[in-house]
Amino acid sequence: MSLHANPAESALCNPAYLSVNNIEVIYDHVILVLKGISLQVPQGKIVALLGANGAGKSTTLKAISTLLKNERGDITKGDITFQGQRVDHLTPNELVKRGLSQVMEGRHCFGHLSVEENLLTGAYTRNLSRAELKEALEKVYHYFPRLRERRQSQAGYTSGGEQQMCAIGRALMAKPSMILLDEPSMGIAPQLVEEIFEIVKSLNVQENVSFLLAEQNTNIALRYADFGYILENGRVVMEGDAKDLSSNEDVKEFYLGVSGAGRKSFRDMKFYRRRKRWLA
Amino acid sequence: MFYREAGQFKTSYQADNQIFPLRQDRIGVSVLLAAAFVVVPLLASDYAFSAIFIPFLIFSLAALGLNILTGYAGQLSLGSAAFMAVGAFASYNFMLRLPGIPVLLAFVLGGVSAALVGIAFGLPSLRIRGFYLAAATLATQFFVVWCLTKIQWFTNYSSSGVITAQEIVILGQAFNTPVKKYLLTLVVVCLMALLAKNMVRSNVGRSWMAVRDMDVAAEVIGFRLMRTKLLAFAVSSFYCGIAGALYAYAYLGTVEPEAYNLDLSFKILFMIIIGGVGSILGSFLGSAFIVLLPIFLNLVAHGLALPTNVASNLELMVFGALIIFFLIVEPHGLARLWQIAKEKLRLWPFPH
Amino acid sequence: MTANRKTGDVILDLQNISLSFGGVKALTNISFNVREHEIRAIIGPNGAGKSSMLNVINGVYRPQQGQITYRGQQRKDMNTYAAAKSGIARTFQNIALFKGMSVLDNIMTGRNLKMKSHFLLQALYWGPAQKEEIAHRQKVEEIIDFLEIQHIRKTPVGRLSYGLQKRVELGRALAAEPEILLLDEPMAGMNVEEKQDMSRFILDVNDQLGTTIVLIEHDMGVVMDISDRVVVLDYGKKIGDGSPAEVLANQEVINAYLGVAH
Amino acid sequence: EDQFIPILSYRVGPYAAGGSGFFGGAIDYFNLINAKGGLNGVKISWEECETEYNASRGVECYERLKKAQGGASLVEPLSTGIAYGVLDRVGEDKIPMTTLGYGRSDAANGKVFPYIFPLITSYWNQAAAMTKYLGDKAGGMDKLKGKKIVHLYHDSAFGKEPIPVLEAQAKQYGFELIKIPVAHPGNEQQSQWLQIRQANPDFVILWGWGVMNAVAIKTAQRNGYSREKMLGVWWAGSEEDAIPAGDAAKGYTAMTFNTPGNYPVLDEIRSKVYAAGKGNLSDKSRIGSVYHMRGVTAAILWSEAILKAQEKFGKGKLMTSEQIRWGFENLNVDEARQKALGALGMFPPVKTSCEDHEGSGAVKVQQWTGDKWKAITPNWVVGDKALTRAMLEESSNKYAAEKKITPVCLK
Amino acid sequence: MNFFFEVLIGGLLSGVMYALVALGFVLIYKASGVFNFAQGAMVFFAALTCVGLSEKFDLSIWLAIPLTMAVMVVLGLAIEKIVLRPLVNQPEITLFMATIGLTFFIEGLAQLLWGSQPHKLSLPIEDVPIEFIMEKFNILVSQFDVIAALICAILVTGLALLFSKTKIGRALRAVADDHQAALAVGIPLQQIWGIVWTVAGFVALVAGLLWGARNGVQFALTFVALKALPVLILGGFTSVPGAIVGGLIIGASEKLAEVYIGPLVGGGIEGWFPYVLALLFLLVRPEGLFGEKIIRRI
Ligand SMILES: Nc1ncnc2c1ncn2[C@@H]1O[C@H](COP(=O)(O)OP(=O)(O)OP(=O)(O)O)[C@@H](O)[C@H]1O
Ligand SMILES: Nc1ncnc2c1ncn2[C@@H]1O[C@H](COP(=O)(O)OP(=O)(O)OP(=O)(O)O)[C@@H](O)[C@H]1O
Ligand SMILES: [Mg+2]
Ligand SMILES: [Mg+2]
Repeated sequence: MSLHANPAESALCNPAYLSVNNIEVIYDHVILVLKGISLQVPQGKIVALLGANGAGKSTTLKAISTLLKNERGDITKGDITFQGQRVDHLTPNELVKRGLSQVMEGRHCFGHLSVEENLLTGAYTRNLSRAELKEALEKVYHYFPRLRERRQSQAGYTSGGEQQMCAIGRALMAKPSMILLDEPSMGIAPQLVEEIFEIVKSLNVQENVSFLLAEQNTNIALRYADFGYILENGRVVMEGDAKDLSSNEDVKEFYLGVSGAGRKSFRDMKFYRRRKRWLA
Repeated sequence: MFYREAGQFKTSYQADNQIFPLRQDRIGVSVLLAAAFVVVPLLASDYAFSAIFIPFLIFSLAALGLNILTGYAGQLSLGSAAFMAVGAFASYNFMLRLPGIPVLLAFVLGGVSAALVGIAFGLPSLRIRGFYLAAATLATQFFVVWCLTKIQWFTNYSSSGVITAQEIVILGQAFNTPVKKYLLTLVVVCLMALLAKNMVRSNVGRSWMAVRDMDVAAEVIGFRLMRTKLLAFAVSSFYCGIAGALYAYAYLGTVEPEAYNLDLSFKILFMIIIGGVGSILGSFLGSAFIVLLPIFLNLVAHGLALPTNVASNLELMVFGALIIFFLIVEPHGLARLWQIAKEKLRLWPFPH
Repeated sequence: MTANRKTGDVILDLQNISLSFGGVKALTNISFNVREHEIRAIIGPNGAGKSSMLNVINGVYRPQQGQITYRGQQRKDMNTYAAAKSGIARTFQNIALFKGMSVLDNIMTGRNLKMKSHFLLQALYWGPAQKEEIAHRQKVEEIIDFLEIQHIRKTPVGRLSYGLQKRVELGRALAAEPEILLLDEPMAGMNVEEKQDMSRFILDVNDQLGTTIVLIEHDMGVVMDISDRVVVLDYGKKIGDGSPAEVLANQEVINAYLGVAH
Repeated sequence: EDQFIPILSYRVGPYAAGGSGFFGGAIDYFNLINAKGGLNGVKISWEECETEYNASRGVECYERLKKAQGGASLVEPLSTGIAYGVLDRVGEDKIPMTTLGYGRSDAANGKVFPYIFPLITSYWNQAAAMTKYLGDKAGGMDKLKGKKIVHLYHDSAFGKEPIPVLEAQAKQYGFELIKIPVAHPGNEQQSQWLQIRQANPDFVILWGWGVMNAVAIKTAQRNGYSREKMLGVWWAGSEEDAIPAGDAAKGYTAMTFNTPGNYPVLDEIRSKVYAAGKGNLSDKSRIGSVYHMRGVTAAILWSEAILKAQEKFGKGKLMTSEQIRWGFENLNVDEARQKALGALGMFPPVKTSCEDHEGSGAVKVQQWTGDKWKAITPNWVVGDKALTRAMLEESSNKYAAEKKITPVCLK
Repeated sequence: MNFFFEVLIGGLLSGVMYALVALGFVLIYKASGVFNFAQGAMVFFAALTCVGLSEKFDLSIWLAIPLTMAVMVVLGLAIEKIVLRPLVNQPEITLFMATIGLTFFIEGLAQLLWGSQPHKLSLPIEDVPIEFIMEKFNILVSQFDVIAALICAILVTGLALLFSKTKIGRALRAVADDHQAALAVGIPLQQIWGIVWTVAGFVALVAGLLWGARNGVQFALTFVALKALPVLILGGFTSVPGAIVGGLIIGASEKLAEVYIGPLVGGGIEGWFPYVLALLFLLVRPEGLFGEKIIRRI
């Protein structure tokens, strides 16, 4: 189902910066997880990837950043291009050098390194002088003041949200031109969630950074995104402009939690919901 | 298409909890057991029994023991040979000092002695983890062998420090031919494998795996770390102890404490890693691999008619390279490879 | 409020709890209580000490100061095993499942305290041991059905997506049929639809089994809708405690946590 | 139709140097025999199997080869562990096993161990020979009184084996025996040598193995202990033990049951085997090295046993392993026979019987000159054989009782 | 009393030799979380190659050493490419096992190339007592050991600086914590591992030369790894200074125990004593003296 034309086409002025073409992913040689996914991220746009638990969002992101190999996953079909070049054979390090960074799901901070050291590793690919490094650090601390307070603590001992901030901050240190964000809002306090998305927006607007974000907080994701894809069971079941998506009835009901009558209280859901599945 | 579960519905949890829920597996295992108990004794040569099948079974048992500790309970140990030694020397002394004791009882007592030693050396595992523990278990290895050489009582003051296993007599039957020894070993190993399987599919097994995967969480859920870990050490050492006794009684006959050296510990560790950590089947596959591969390589090297010292070194290199190769192909061991093969068969002829 | 659910007496009472790690003060002189059968939410900004609070309640952390009264019993700190034994179960913020085990086995571990047969019997898998195993399996299957994870029953949890793992973890805690259920961000990484299910589910457990629930959650919608009382932490200090509406109106809470009004 | 001899060799691992020398020597001699037309026309065939000095691999090799090519004539694993592993089996399979200079000392009693032949010297006789030599060196056995002798040994059954003999002799001759064990593998011996330095003994018996020997020599040097006063067991008396110690080894003495030097048989091996490109050692300069010569010696004794058997059971025929066992039990390689073989004085004369499967017990003492070994006792040294005989009887009878064997000579 | 000091000093200096080997382990563990069982084999390989080159081609040892280093670089890079790269993100035990496979391979290769004969290795450092100490205090201190200790000190300082002060050091530690995340931030795992294994090869060469000069260059050099393990766990797997402190403690206490306790129990306790000592110590500090605390949090 397509609410709109392909986003890359819909924004002709923006050629696809990142493009995933009909990829199929198999874990462990037998478990087929992605069954032909195609998506585009135009330069300077924010694209949201939505879908239920286990739909394949994280897998898609890992396929792009080529981290999949190390989890015994293989791309068996299709290809991925970034800045017009095939990238599926590159190492993650080369991708970061080209400007594509990923924030992994589940934080993955370096537990034994301090928060600040964690951030510094983020700048590994950039050869920065001491002053530049400091400046970059300052910027992250500006975004996340909490991190400044905890800079000397070993990351392994910080709270869940602090680790999440640390992971995001670390990716920002690489000064990427494109960021893959896997559930950035997870475990983050509400006002900070807004802030994180503000950061995303401002990086997007001011520094022309493109984003592909997998997010469960559909509400806010669609508020900030330009385009959206909805995944289910390893397939794209719906795609289109964020605005169009958020006004779609199904999306509204199943992803935004608003049905015709507006937002319902969680307590008032008297029955388990009939799940809408686009795919049988 | 041959390997399908389609049409095999489980109508009770009991049926679903079976060791081999699939009919094909059940048939396969029955065939295998029939072969092991009937066909092999009829057909195999003495060489096959005493150089391949018996050591294979004994090593499988030891690997099973180590797998319980390392694979299921997550405590990496480099001291399995020491527990085997305890089992062997204890059985020997029970036989020697309690005349008339049934040999199987002596084995069990040997196993129990090993279990007690296991508990003693397992105590540090409450605090020490991972490779620290692994390196620390070397203390067991060296200490036990040292004791057995130092304290001559254990070897009945034999001048050369070796013990000679007494004859195995069960119910008036002397187990003195390779076939008989093989059958005895086979029965013991099958029984113990069954017990092991039962343990790992019930609460004990789950407690071990829980401790392995995340001990803090296991504690929060209500498993008692100390009990769980020590039980794992005890059961594992018991298995190793029995294997050690069989190693002396059904395999070598005359052994010195040195026979249970670090190399043997490592060998058993290889078995479980190659075979599959945390898999009963893996213990058997790994043991087969480690027992058979060198023989196979030796034969191949012979076929190539290389100069012998070149051949010997090449064998070693190929052995090492193959270990690495298998790890790369499947880090979870041969057992997982087998499982994946089965899953593929299930889908066959469709690729996914 | 649902008819058959009555908030009872205080079941768990924490007095002047202080906890610090080196220089970091995670909790400073906090007192609060939980009543039987209620849903008690803990909210607060990141690093406020919410998870530490739960860790104190079930004995993972030992507070330097303070007193815990659980069901009339006073003590300085809890012990994890004792806590589990006396009916406290929980889920964790950073998933703490047993990665190598299947979903079914993971949930079965939740019932370990209810399994009584001796390990030798288990080794024989015979008689009472087998019966027990199957009886518990039945219970666990109910939970699995409930969580809609039948299709992954035999999958090792390490292979599941984040959200599915969260569900399994809840299943494991539920399997213990606890008196108090501590939930640390159970709905992180779920979409609205899934959150609705989860809320319904928590309410049901609370309703039908009378389980007391302590819940940490960042989704204010959920917190406001389903909790009876809310405690707000900030920088290890308590800055608010009361009904959702009261807390929502508290200016300090708005400043520290909510930011833009909700 | 060849006389088959399995070779359970080890050419990798820590003891590879010894293994390749020994088995290389044996194979060289086989080739020599075959080049010269065999044993009364019967050629020798052999097959090698790598044991890695590991008991269970050794057992596998034994089992694999015992029935190969018409059946094994004899075995020799050159490894204590493997020897134990096949000890019971050779009895059942009726295949004679030689353990040249190692293994159970009490196996020399052929009534209890009919299939085991610890030829030339057992550990006990060697230990007795050591004290004899040290006594001679001190100027007579009575001069040993009040002397201090350190027994520095590999802390294993192997190293402890001579202790009963040494202790008995210490009592008898009144010297003080200080026992200092070295934990396997013995690559660090500072503490032992500090103890030795403090005790300042008159002699140090080095009952070592593998790397332990070179380290002992080196550490002796750094602690200023004279290498001349060190006397090694034959496992500590090869080039492989002295060379790695470098200059420190100069003057070091050790036991051997081969007199170092060149012999016609070695020349023959050079000219008939190596010249034909059939030599087993990749490095020709190792011909005549301690291990190589020991391998040649072993092969000579094996073929002598086969010849002896042929004498009784039919010249030029293929011998069964039981017949060869008889040959081993009735060996008589005296000097005349050695001379005929081109090996006069290369090893002590060997004469076996049912009661004495060892057949000699004589050894020599050699000294490292810096690049080679040189014999320093002109005659073969024999220790107190009465003592060792008594111990041997006692120990083997205990074994027989334990195993419920009635000691009896096989025919 | 003199004797006590002699034993103590001898022990401390032996400990330095152990530390030298332990250092190679620490290096690789700290940088990749791999417990490199092949370190002993690498020591053997390096020493044998060096001696083999110099004997076969009649080179001076000073020429053979850089040549050997080149070989070690090739070896290190090959290990990274063939063994480690495909095993990124695998459980520790798998990587550990792979290094055991590597051990067999390297041992076979070394003996295939250079034969199984032991060799002597003479470094221009004499292994004799330092005279003036001998005269003045009647305590025996080997000149060789002192120089070895110096070399070890230099290595330790260098490596400690590398880890704590440089960007690479930080990256190494990051890799040890989490392979996937390290890749995600753009740390080039391949290069890093190549570097680390090369440096470990260098450390192995140094250890091989010093140990080879003491023991002769022979297969038994692989056993020095067994001496290094207790040092490693006592000092902490992840600490460079820990290796040296652990070495000193193990060396000294092992010698003192052998001399003073050994005779009471029949001696030969050096085989297990260090392990038991380390074990007892671990009961107090489960991550060794200076090891990084194992983070166990939920
Ligand atoms: N390493 C793996 N091996 C096997 N299967 C896997 C593996 N990782 C993920 N899967 C499976 O792939 C599917 C997609 O997982 P993925 O993590 O991409 O989902 P997701 O959309 O990110 O879900 P969530 O919202 O819960 O994070 C799931 O069904 C999961 O079970
Ligand atoms: N084991 C520990 N060692 C050191 N510091 C700790 C430890 N546990 C928690 N802390 C610190 O205590 C503070 C409170 O942490 P806690 O995990 O309780 O926060 P939280 O309220 O759960 O935050 P979040 O919403 O981000 O999960 C944090 O600053 C954290 O860094
Ligand atoms: Mg995901
Ligand atoms: Mg938290």
